[in-house]
Amino acid sequence: MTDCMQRMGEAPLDINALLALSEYPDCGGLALFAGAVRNHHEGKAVQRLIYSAYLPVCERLLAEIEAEAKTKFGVSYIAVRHRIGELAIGELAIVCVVQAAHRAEAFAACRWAVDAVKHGAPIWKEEFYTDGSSQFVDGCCLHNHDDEENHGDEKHATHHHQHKECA
Amino acid sequence: MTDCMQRMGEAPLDINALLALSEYPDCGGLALFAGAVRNHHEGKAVQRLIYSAYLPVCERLLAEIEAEAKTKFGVSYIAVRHRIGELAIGELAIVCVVQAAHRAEAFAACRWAVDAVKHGAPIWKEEFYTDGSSQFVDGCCLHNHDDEENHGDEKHATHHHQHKECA
Amino acid sequence: MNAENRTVTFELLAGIERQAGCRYLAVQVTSAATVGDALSALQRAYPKLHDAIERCACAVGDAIVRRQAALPVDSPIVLLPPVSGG
Amino acid sequence: MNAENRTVTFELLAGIERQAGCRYLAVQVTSAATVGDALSALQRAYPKLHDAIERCACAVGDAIVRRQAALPVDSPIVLLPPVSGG
Repeated sequence: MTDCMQRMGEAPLDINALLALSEYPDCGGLALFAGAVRNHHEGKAVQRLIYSAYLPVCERLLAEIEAEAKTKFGVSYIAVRHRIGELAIGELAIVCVVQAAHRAEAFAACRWAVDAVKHGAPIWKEEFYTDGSSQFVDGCCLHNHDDEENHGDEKHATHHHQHKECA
Repeated sequence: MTDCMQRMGEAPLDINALLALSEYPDCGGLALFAGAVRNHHEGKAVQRLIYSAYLPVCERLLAEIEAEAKTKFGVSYIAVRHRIGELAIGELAIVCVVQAAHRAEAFAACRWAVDAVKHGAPIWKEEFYTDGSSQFVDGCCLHNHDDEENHGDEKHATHHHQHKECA
Repeated sequence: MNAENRTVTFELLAGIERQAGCRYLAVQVTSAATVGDALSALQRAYPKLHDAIERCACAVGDAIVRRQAALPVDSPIVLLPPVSGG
Repeated sequence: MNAENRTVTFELLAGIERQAGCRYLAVQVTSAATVGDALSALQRAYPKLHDAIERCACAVGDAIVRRQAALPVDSPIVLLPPVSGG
């Protein structure tokens, strides 16, 4: 499932480098999502942020998400990338490109893959506000997914869907 | 509703020129769809194609689709472009870029706008096959939309949903 | 009612232009006729185009017009066959 | 059953590292303990981290491990707090 490609890194994300239009002449639809750093969060003015990650799981997971998207939606090409390190407002944190024969599966696979990264990849956003304060943004519990496969583990199931950032 | 901008033309579509990441620092999500010329259609090998259009309606409609997407989905930025003239395999026929605060509305607006162009804009695709033959691709009846607003016009309602290209 | 006749010009695009072999066709209708009446006259005058006309929408200038609409004064009625953009 | 004690090291990332004020913490557990047992021991040893630990997933190397999993032999258990990527 894994390969040698690096899907996470500190270099700015380059949308063009991820397009593969000429390589897939059987694909009529390209769907892309790019997540950019916003200048506000819950009423606070954001100046910049730092993404950190646990890379061993992230790299494996992103490769698996790409592979699963191909199988699940029958798409020909998918590239999922996430940046780490310090990002300014408007810079891209995540890019997902999907190429498929038709637009329906391209949109569906792109949306699914972005959701899978947001909910499943151990990546954390620390926001730095213009008032000098900073915080790790409240996130989405990873072990919910574990619990869903294992209903005996009731102790942790109560966390399910209580984190607003998971939406 | 209309403006002076040209949304249809013979120049190749440039994805980068349509991104407006730095202009909308309040937007965290960018969704994009690009429709490329495929090398096959219903089992025939496509060599190239020509898009023609009735521009007076197309330009008005694309501007209206952009405006309606902003209202309907609350997105900040949308650009819909369609190319006309002769296109080679892999070249882009349509590009739709949407920027919004969050990804859900960006995806929804992008998908809606692309569907609206495909179903509503008077644009025609003539495919040229490697065997030397060519044809106008069977399409989607525009006046179904008219009929839907006017159920008294039963004579034409029978065409509704009988064209497979409309999906 | 004034039943004076007038000429209505149709502009044919894409597939229906190809099928007809020409860009413009004209028919005579009464001046009280609607777009739909003119379409019916066109279908009677060119029976081989009957089904293709049935599948067309009509535009005048930058607007799609319904079959109940009054005839345009000077502009042709543009016939828009089923679309295949995107 | 061999109730010999051993040391389990936890690596704390992101918010829980910040809250704990350190990157690594260690607890003693029996060699038969599970990941969940070690987490419970960590919660008892650091009650101010109890709720934060509760919200963490655990990883060993490149794998997410369940609380029922056996303890890793040499590797630390990496505590992954709620995620906020994308």
